Amino acid sequence: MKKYLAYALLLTLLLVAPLLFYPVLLMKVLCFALFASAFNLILGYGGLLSFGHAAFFGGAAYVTGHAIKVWGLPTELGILTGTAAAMVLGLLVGVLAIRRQGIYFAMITLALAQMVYFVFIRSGFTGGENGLQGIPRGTFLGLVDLSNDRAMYYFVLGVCLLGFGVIARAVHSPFGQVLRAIRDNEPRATSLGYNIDRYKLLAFVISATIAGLAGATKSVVFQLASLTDAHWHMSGEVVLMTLLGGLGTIFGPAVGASLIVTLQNTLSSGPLGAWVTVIMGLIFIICVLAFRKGIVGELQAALRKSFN
Amino acid sequence: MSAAEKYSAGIEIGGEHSSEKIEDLRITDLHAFYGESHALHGIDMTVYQGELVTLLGRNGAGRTTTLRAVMGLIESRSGSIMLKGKEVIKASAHEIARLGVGYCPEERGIFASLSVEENLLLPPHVAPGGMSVEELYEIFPNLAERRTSPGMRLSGGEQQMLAMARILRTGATLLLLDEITEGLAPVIVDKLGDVLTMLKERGFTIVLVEQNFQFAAPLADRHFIMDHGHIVDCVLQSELKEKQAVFDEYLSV
Amino acid sequence: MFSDLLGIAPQVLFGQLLLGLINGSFYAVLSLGLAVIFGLLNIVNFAHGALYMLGAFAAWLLGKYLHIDYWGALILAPLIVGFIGVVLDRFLLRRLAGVDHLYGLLLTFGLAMLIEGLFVKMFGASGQPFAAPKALNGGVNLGFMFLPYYRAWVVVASLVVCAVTWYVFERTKIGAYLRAGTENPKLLQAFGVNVPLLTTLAYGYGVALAAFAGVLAAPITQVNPLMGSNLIIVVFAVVVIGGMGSIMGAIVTGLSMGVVEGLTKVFWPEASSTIIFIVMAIVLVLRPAGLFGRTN
Amino acid sequence: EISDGVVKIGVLTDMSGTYSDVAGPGTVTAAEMAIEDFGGTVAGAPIEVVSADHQNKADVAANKAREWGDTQQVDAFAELVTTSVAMAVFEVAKQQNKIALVSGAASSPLTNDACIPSGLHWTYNTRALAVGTGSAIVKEGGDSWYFLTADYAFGESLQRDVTAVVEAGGGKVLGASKHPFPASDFSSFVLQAQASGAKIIGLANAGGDTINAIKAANEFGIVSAGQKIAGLLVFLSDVHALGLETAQGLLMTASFYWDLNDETRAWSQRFYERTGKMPTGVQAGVYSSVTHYLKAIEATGTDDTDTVVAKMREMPVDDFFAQNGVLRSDGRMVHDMYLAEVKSPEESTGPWDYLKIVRVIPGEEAYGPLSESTCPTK
Amino acid sequence: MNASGDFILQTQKLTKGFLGFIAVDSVDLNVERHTIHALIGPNGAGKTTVFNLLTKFLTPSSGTILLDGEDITAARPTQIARRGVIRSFQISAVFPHLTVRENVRVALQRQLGTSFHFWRAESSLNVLNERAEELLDLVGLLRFANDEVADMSYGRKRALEIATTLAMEPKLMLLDEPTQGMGREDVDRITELIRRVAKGRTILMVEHNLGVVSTLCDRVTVLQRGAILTEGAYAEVSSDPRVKEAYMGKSAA
Ligand SMILES: Nc1ncnc2c1ncn2[C@@H]1O[C@H](COP(=O)(O)OP(=O)(O)OP(=O)(O)O)[C@@H](O)[C@H]1O
Ligand SMILES: Nc1ncnc2c1ncn2[C@@H]1O[C@H](COP(=O)(O)OP(=O)(O)OP(=O)(O)O)[C@@H](O)[C@H]1O
Ligand SMILES: CC(C)C[C@H](N)C(=O)O
Ligand SMILES: [Mg+2]
Ligand SMILES: [Mg+2]
Repeated sequence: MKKYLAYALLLTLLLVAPLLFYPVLLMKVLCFALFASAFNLILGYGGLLSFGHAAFFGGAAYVTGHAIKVWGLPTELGILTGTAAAMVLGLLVGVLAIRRQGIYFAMITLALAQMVYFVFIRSGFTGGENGLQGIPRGTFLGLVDLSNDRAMYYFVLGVCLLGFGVIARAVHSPFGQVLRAIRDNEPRATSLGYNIDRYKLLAFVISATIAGLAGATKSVVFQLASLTDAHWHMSGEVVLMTLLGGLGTIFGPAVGASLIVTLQNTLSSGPLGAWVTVIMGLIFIICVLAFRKGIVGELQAALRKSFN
Repeated sequence: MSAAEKYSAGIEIGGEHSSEKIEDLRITDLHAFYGESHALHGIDMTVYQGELVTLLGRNGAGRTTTLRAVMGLIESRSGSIMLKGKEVIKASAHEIARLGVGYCPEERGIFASLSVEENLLLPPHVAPGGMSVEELYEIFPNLAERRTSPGMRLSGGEQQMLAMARILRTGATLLLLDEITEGLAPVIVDKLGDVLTMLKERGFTIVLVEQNFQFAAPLADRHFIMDHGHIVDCVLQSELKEKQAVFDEYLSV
Repeated sequence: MFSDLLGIAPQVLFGQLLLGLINGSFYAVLSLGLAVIFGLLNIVNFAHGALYMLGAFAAWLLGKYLHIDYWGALILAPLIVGFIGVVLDRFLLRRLAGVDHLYGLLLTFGLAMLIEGLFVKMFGASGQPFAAPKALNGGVNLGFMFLPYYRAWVVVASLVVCAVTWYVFERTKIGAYLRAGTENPKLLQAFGVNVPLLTTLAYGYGVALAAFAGVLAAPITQVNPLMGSNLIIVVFAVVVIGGMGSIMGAIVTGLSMGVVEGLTKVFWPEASSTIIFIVMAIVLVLRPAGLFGRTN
Repeated sequence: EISDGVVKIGVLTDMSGTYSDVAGPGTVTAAEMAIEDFGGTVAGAPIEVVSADHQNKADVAANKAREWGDTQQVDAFAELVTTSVAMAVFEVAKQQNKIALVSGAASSPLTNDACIPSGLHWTYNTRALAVGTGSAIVKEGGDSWYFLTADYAFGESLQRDVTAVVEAGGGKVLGASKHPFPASDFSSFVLQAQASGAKIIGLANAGGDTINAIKAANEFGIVSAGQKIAGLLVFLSDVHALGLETAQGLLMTASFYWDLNDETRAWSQRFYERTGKMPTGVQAGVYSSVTHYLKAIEATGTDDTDTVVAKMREMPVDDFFAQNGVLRSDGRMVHDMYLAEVKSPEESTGPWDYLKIVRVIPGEEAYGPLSESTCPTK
Repeated sequence: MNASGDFILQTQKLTKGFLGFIAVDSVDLNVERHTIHALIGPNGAGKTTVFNLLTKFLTPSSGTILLDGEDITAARPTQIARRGVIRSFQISAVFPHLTVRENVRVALQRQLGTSFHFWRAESSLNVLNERAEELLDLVGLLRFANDEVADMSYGRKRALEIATTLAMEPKLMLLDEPTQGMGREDVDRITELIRRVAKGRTILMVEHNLGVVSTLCDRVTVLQRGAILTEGAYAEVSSDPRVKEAYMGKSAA
């Protein structure tokens, strides 16, 4: 009962938020929260550190931008196309990367993502260094004009809630159960007859797809897809968001994403602008050294303690 | 005064007077922790030079933990550990080893990527007078046969032999042995018994953690009985019969 | 001739091959440093690129403020950066003992951000010019190309450093300690080996190698706060191709990937920035443990 | 009347990257000077500057501009070095109906295919550079070219415009290598250029890239082997970084030089006192564009974009930067350009005395007639 | 003995060589249905290797493996598992961060065929709870069903592992040294457990604890240097002088 009340409160907050804050910033937060949650699915629940998730985020952004701007697809279809592209890319990268575990997995995903990045620089449809600019926001189902920031916000909120829903469900599903078992003890899972590579691959593909959904949505919000979205710095940022918020917690990544995005935004217009990277680096180090459970993780631990 | 305290104070050891004996290892009020969980609750024990003592107890009683704590492998420990007259409670593992201590871990710890011979040669000499590789191969012919195999290819029992052989080369004279008969064929267990007897004759000091009481019983001078992180009793070789009740209670032998 | 047959001017072919070899020298020295560090700390040192940059900056700063020339810097900069590595290991990396290795990657990633951010803040993102030493100015005309002496020196110096490192790590007991330490540092220490010291020195040495490469690179690429950040990913790919298993693997793969890249610039220029990643993908399919890696 | 009671100018520039010497913090100073010289208020409202580093990234720039427009009441975006940035900000300016005063970005499409009604291109463009440096070199006999081109809109634009000039002059282009932006090691590109056998190696890049390319060419003995390097966009700051020893004899097209006349010397001296460097054309251009913008507001008494832009077009641009400059309906500010040659160390009489003007290129010639512009809204 | 009996598993000339070294040498193993069959032998005799061959963790150099008379020599490990041949590991194999019930449920879950369904609620697995609890009851763990496994004792983890293995409805269970590292109490408990679960199943086990072998096993095969030395009931085998010499040593008495 209490839980539902909390959810209702959260939803209300999300609904009134654009009246209180700058909607574009809120949309950015939402997109990154979704991105980080998708990433958390593979690291927090699958135990695999992907250092190449920007490829899916950025890749979907490009494809969506291209689909809407050049092919003239309606916004929803454009986003779907971009998401599907991320899914395919996730499958390709995943098939290669799941051959190795741990640190190797991280390095391989990083390297493959970098390769994708170079392909993006080279291929004409991305606009190379210029990026893909002036993507029209279009309308929702041909009815609601999305060039209005508020309208766009509710659209993004809808998309993101959908994405969160898929992730939350996947975590608590028969599939999620096997995934956790695999993370705990791979050889044992194999001996129980599970083809662990397929489960990891599916988790990876779901994660990539939703990361793609986030990137696609972001490209529509900002009407722009650029190399920044696909750069490995972006992959690092999403790791940071997830780590800061709390690995393997449902809400952690979203919390981490909100903090980082807000932080970047506040800093970049103040005198500390040039220090953004330094500060993020510091947060990273502090998280790893002293704060490995992340904000939500530590809170949960503290709560559990006070109940016992 | 508990039995443990009494024995650790070295008051009576089989009738001999304590002052004639050199203390190789003296543990007082040793506490050890794994993170938040308290594994050893104030251990007191003393082992004299040339003695073979066992640590007996149920699974999880804290025997391995005691050895690891002596070896400096448990970060959070308190109390006092005197090794050959030196306080080592704050020392790190390599400093402790350099005092002439050899450790054979429970999980064997064979280096998978090194060959049998490399594994044998790996531990540095910590004191003069270790056995030669040839001597060791004589004791453990299985190892001689597989000398170029990488550690990870060895059978369970071969790994156990290698783990034991490895520390005999280094010149260590105080041996901490954790479940060395584990997974060995009965013939080899017999052989190990002979080896321990031989080591004792040569003046080694040995702390033996064992499940296999039949194996340990005839070899040991004293048995420390552990339960829940305490030493609950100390039984002399000569008292084995009288103290049967203790074994029944804590070991269900 | 061979090259004429393919319709490529020998000038282009050999020129790019040589440049590839030079790049390969950097890959080799950097992946070697990564291999050494990985060997003992089980950490993928993401800060390697930043420390490479630090090496170049140390040389530049030494020249600018202390008027120490290139040769002095070539010795001093690796020492200084190696010392920084020792400090980093003592105060930061050491605290990660016993937690998942991934955290080592993340910590060094944060370190890289921090260091690079600081240097961008202090020196801007554009490069600082750094002159090659006078003695190595000019070059020799090899007929098919003009080889600047400095570039030749880079190859020679890298090869020497690689060879020495290989000898120390594979032909002395340190090598066995290194491998044993990778598997079970605690136990190795219980045998009387001062593992903490060994780890710290290994990190310091690996980092010093990066700094050495940085000084070598300074006259070629200029001294730029971001000079290491993209390079490091290529080096990661090199490491995956070679497999983390061996010192020799790091050296051979590094050099050959440089050459492969050079050849690609001749025959398929569009792919030259991705070729190493493509090779990596192929190797992963055929030999997941890498060319020199041990399968377990 | 003035919206929100304040006129706010947002300077978006590269504060620490490849173009930070060409544009960067100096352009913020220039904008501030313009405001001070204007008296700090316009049409009764205070004038403010905000600035941000866009790191040469289009997305960073677009986001910043959008946020400025939405939440900070910024009325005009200024400087906008790097073409991709300018284009991204154009999108935002078009949507929000704000003014974009481009100084640093050089690509000619900004007033052609990519133009917007309120996008004003002030300092120079790649066509002017081609007409200046390009044709001068062709005339000297440089009739076969190989380009090293920065792989983004500006590089393409410059290569395209110079190619047109070369071909019109009877020369031919043998090939081009695109290099990443920014790049540090040019050796492999230089070797390709060398192998092409072209007489002229044209550097269709700028700032740090140009400097690095010139150095690599020297290292590999390109010039001593008989090929020539043509820097197609060289700034005073680049000459300063290269040193006269290396740079002497380079031909370059400048939109501005501090040592042209008393007025330029006076302004540049003031700029020098504040920054320790003599201004580049981009920096001077920012001053000029901001001043002209303020004048138009003063004249119309409003900061309404359409009204102000109309007024800016109506008034001639007349200051130390440009005499009788004309702001065309495609957004191009047409003014005279200068073909200059870098002095030898002997010729130079003191610090920052680097250039001698070879020829004044009339604005019409440099920028071509309006009829050639492909801007749809011209 | 019943040579023409009903064999669930047979090997014919099963051989495995490693670089010129023959670890398993033409082994003809016949395991009768519904029996407990022990594989014993000195260390390095090839027992674990035989297990690895049977479960295809290793590929035989030559020879055939028949399951229910069918040739499975070429099958992959997962296929073998799905045909009901399940192996337990020497180190305890559990999912430490799942609850006891979930551990068993993961094994049962595969039958539902929904394991890839990431859109289905977890509660859809509750239909398996009853069966899971039955199995837990069988091994005496029912009261711990909701506990996280990480904090359980070694012996209980082994019991849980067996419950999980049973969930796979194995026809044939391969146990490699199931009592290794256990205290006396746990050994007795596991022995009892094995006896209980063996009903209606076949078990092939490797064990060095001769006490366990003698009380539990219907038939014993002795392996030496990769080849079968002898085979028969425990009493028969243990009185064979060759077995005494090669394996049992003094304890054969
Ligand atoms: N790494 C660890 N982390 C947390 N707790 C531990 C760890 N190792 C052991 N323990 C706990 O410490 C206690 C003592 O364990 P120890 O390994 O010393 O027992 P033991 O007497 O050697 O038993 P065994 O026969 O199982 O080897 C046990 O309760 C055990 O659960
Ligand atoms: N992959 C391998 N490569 C080379 N040799 C191997 C390999 N696996 C096992 N061996 C060797 O084969 C022999 C048989 O090993 P196996 O593990 O089957 O013995 P075991 O009978 O299980 O012995 P134990 O009772 O000691 O566990 C051993 O000598 C071992 O060293
Ligand atoms: C500073 C400049 C050279 C920038 C370049 N003109 C561009 O448009 O991108
Ligand atoms: Mg133990
Ligand atoms: Mg075995």
